Amino acid sequence: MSNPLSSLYTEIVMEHDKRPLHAGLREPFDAEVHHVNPTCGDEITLRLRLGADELVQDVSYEAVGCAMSRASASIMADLLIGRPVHEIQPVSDHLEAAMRSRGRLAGDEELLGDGVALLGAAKFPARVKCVLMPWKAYQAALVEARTLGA
Amino acid sequence: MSNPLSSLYTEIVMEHDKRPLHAGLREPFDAEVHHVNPTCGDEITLRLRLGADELVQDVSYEAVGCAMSRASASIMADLLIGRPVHEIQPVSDHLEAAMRSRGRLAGDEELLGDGVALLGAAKFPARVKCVLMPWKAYQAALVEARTLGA
Amino acid sequence: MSTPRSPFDLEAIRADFPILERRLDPETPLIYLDGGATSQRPRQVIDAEVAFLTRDNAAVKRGAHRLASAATDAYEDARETIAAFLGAPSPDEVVITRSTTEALNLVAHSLGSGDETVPDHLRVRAGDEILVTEMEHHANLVPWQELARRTGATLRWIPVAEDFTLDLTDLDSLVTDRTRVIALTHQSNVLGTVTPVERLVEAARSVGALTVLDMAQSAPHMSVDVAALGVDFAAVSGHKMYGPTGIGILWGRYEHLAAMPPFLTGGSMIETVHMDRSTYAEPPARFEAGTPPISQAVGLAAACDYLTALGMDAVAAHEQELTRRALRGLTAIDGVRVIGPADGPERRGAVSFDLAGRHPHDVGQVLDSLGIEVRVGHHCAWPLHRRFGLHGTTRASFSVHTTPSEVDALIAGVARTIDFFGSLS
Amino acid sequence: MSTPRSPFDLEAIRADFPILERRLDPETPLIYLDGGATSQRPRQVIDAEVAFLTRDNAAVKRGAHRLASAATDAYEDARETIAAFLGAPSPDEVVITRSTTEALNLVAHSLGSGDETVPDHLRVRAGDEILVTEMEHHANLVPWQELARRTGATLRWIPVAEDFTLDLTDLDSLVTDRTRVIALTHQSNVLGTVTPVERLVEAARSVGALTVLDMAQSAPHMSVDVAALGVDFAAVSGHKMYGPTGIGILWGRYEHLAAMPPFLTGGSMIETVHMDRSTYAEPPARFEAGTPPISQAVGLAAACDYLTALGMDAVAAHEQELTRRALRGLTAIDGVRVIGPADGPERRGAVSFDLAGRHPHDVGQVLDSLGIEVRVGHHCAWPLHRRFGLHGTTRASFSVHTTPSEVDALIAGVARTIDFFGSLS
Ligand SMILES: Cc1ncc(COP(=O)(O)O)c(C=O)c1O
Ligand SMILES: Cc1ncc(COP(=O)(O)O)c(C=O)c1O
Repeated sequence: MSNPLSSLYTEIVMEHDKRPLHAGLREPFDAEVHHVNPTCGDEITLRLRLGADELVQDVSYEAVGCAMSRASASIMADLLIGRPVHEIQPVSDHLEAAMRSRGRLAGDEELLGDGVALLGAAKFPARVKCVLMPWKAYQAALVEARTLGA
Repeated sequence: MSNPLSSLYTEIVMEHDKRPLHAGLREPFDAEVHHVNPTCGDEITLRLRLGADELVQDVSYEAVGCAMSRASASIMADLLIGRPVHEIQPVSDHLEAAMRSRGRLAGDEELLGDGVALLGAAKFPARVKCVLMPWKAYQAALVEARTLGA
Repeated sequence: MSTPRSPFDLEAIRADFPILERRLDPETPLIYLDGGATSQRPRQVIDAEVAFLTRDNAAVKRGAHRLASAATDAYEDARETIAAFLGAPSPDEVVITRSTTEALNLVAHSLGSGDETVPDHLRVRAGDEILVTEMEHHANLVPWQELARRTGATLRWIPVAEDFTLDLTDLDSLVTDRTRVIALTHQSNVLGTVTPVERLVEAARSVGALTVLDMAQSAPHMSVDVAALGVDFAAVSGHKMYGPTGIGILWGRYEHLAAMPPFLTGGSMIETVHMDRSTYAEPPARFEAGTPPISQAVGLAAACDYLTALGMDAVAAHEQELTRRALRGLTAIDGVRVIGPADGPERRGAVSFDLAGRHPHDVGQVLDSLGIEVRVGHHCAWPLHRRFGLHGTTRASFSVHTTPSEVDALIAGVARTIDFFGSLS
Repeated sequence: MSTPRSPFDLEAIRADFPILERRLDPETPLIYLDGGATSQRPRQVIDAEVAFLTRDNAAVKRGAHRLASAATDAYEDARETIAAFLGAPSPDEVVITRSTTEALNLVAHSLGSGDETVPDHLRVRAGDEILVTEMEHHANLVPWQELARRTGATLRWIPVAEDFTLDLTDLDSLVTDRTRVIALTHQSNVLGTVTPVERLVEAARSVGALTVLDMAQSAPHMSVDVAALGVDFAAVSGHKMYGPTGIGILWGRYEHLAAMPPFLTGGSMIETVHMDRSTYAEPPARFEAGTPPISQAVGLAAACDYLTALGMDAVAAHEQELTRRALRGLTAIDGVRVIGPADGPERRGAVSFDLAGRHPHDVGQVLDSLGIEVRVGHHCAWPLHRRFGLHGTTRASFSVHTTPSEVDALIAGVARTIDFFGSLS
């Protein structure tokens, strides 16, 4: 098996794929979004619950997708829950930048935690979308929650 | 001026272009048709009058077009008038075959009369239509006259 | 038992396709098993287009100069070659479009033009029914959904049976006096199933409905004859039959085309134009608005010539043999579920499969690392996948240049994929 | 006074165009003055397409394998290059179509979809007005006639004045509260007139109408910037700007595209598909149904790069100089009537003329015998010709590879044509 492949399907990715954290749809929630990747048919339904001072109280989800996208959802949920929104933005920005860098930008483990394990996908343009899809869903849910809360 | 050009604009063609025979629209007529060449905007309105035993009593026309198409209309009208339809068909068929032969089929002067002067156009695919347009109009008028007469 | 020698000189054929020399990385030669998405081009097709461009290129049908005549001849000769390849009785029945997709949209839009001067059998109106199948590519489904929406007609569909063929049990109730159109694929791009066209043509005729056949996947792989098939319209794409992208064909019976209103409008499809009104040219010009894909027509004709020289029956036999080999190898692997009929005469070369629920993206990724290029996902046939409870499949499709050992590599690759993910969990 | 040295290395440019070495017959070199109909292709464009086909060819946006990624990158990179060339603020505003004709049909059909969920300003309905001009190419006239017919809207037009420019005298009454769309050409393909786009954009904005600009003849000949022009939509054709046939571009403001229903439907433009309904992707994908012209996009990007390297201002200056030379020479000939404005900044390079009532076919024939390839007829602008009492004209159009001596040959050729027919009568 060639090297880039094992950089993609790392142990951490496979572990999250198999035993995804925080999976399932839970109540209560402030916003729910449904995203589809029309090319591959992957789907994610994501619910966001915000507390006082925009603290993420819960992120729950149901995801149909490849190992990369399922692992990404699991790692994301674990990163988000219990943190204030303003702390999350830099993480999200950094992940997106690293994913779109075609492997030129090394990931910052402080920011990304387990998320660095996803960066192998940055060298596979077709897979970048898979990793970013849960994050897009979170961003959309945040916009919606804020609109409803306003 | 190169040779093929003078084979196209023969003296006979230029003469018919300048002083077209039987031109103008006359009464009485059995059928009138209007044909357009959409590529160049050329037009012909043609009237046909048939007598007993399908004798062509009159062909009258108004043509907008290049020298080749105007000469063709003039020569055609002169060939048709006073002859029975069944005698004309071989002339028409022969002209079309010669025109579409790219110059490989020599024209039969017995059949075509002045029409042989048009055959230079057979070597210019874009001009074949110009020469055949009046004939197509005659054929359409004949179909119409027969339908009305029936 | 010795396998019969292929009438194909596979080595010579492979030498015609420059891209096959490419390596994906220094260690990985290309095994292209995605001809179902788009085919590769033989040198003959590329050369024909380049020769045209460097010698005869000009606008067609509009010019009187020699270059324009040469270009027009090349374009119209291409139409004749394509007509002959498809079995069209006349080149005037061959409309050059952008793709299968545009060809099918053309028919759907023209039938729904709302023009009241058009004969009834060429109009779809409120209350009418359009019948499709559950195995259609989106290109032969969504335009009919849109036609139904615009006109108030009803869309119905023939279901797919468990054995991956059309389920014709209820055909008699699906085809009614209100059915105006039956649109179906000739060969499923997912299942490899060849549909019973004759049976459906018969059903359509019995109620005066039109038949529209999507031949995007059949024309490159078997001998086709639109006249013999008895359909009213048929569509193909250049890029799936070794020709260029940017060109497709709509074939239609002349008497239909002659009575149908245009779809795209503009230059070259008109008879006369005034500021407030226009009249339209005869077919096929009526349906070819604007400057057509000229060099692409020349390229597609070269592709037809290439296939004709190989012989479509030989092409079909070669690909049937590969399909059989793939089915045999894949079904022998534990965890592989082939989504398509078992081997048989109506079973052709698109071999799609599910791998123990493993997401096709992941399967494709491992195969790609081995140089094996297959397609993953729903292959623009989402309802068909839903029918079988799947989000997607992995599909291998075969071409004239595919070798038995490439098929063996696929089989071995699938086995390794299972091992790979097994070892990780 | 010495003429300023052209910044163009004309000899080097000519060497880029293989077809210019062609001879029409052993004695007659090619003088191609028909770039207005279709341009020739530089080696760089042909090579880019061939390189793509022999290295990266695959279906775009659908595959996960490396070849598909390479093809998708090439396709999307091409979109970026084209966007930059046209001054589009974002590549997402660039829809890859089949041609200018299809791009304009797309807008006309989408505005007339009848979909009631679409915002009012993007819908044309009964009672609304569509404004065009009397100098439009059929491609920017007939689709609007058809839209008017389908919807019950009224088509109105800005007349052309005796001096061959738009007659804006009655503009205030032509643009009304009911005007939904103003569609106009940027540069007339017959007259060479450049239209006052800013003035019309202003008029459109004052009543909330959309502007649709046909840039088929401007984009290859001057620096264009869709954002600066202030229009809402713009269309170009690849084959008129040294790129391939089979590809065109629709540029549209993103907020419009995002609110508009699709035109062609099928694969790659969907979000989800069920048997009975579908939802659609975001622009530009929403408007790119089916397999797009992939290698043609690569070729068109190469054409943009080629023009950018020459510099569009230098291209414009070169062609202005040729136009001036042609106008000077032709107007000096007795019996020549130029159909187009006198020299000036808003007068560009299509030089059409009437030759003492002599049919343009005959004029073109004599010029062709001299190797001079010009276009004859109504140039798909029939109403414009009727306006000036003409059935057709002879048109010379200039390209980056046209030389002053080729223009001189045209002038001499026209003089000889007069002599030729004079000697025969
Ligand atoms: C001004 C103008 N608009 C539109 C078109 C149509 O372009 P196409 O035939 O490439 O669609 C042309 C060229 O024929 C043109 O000159
Ligand atoms: C069965 C079938 N129909 C239609 C199409 C659409 O073809 P195109 O994308 O060339 O328009 C395809 C290919 O994608 C196909 O496989």
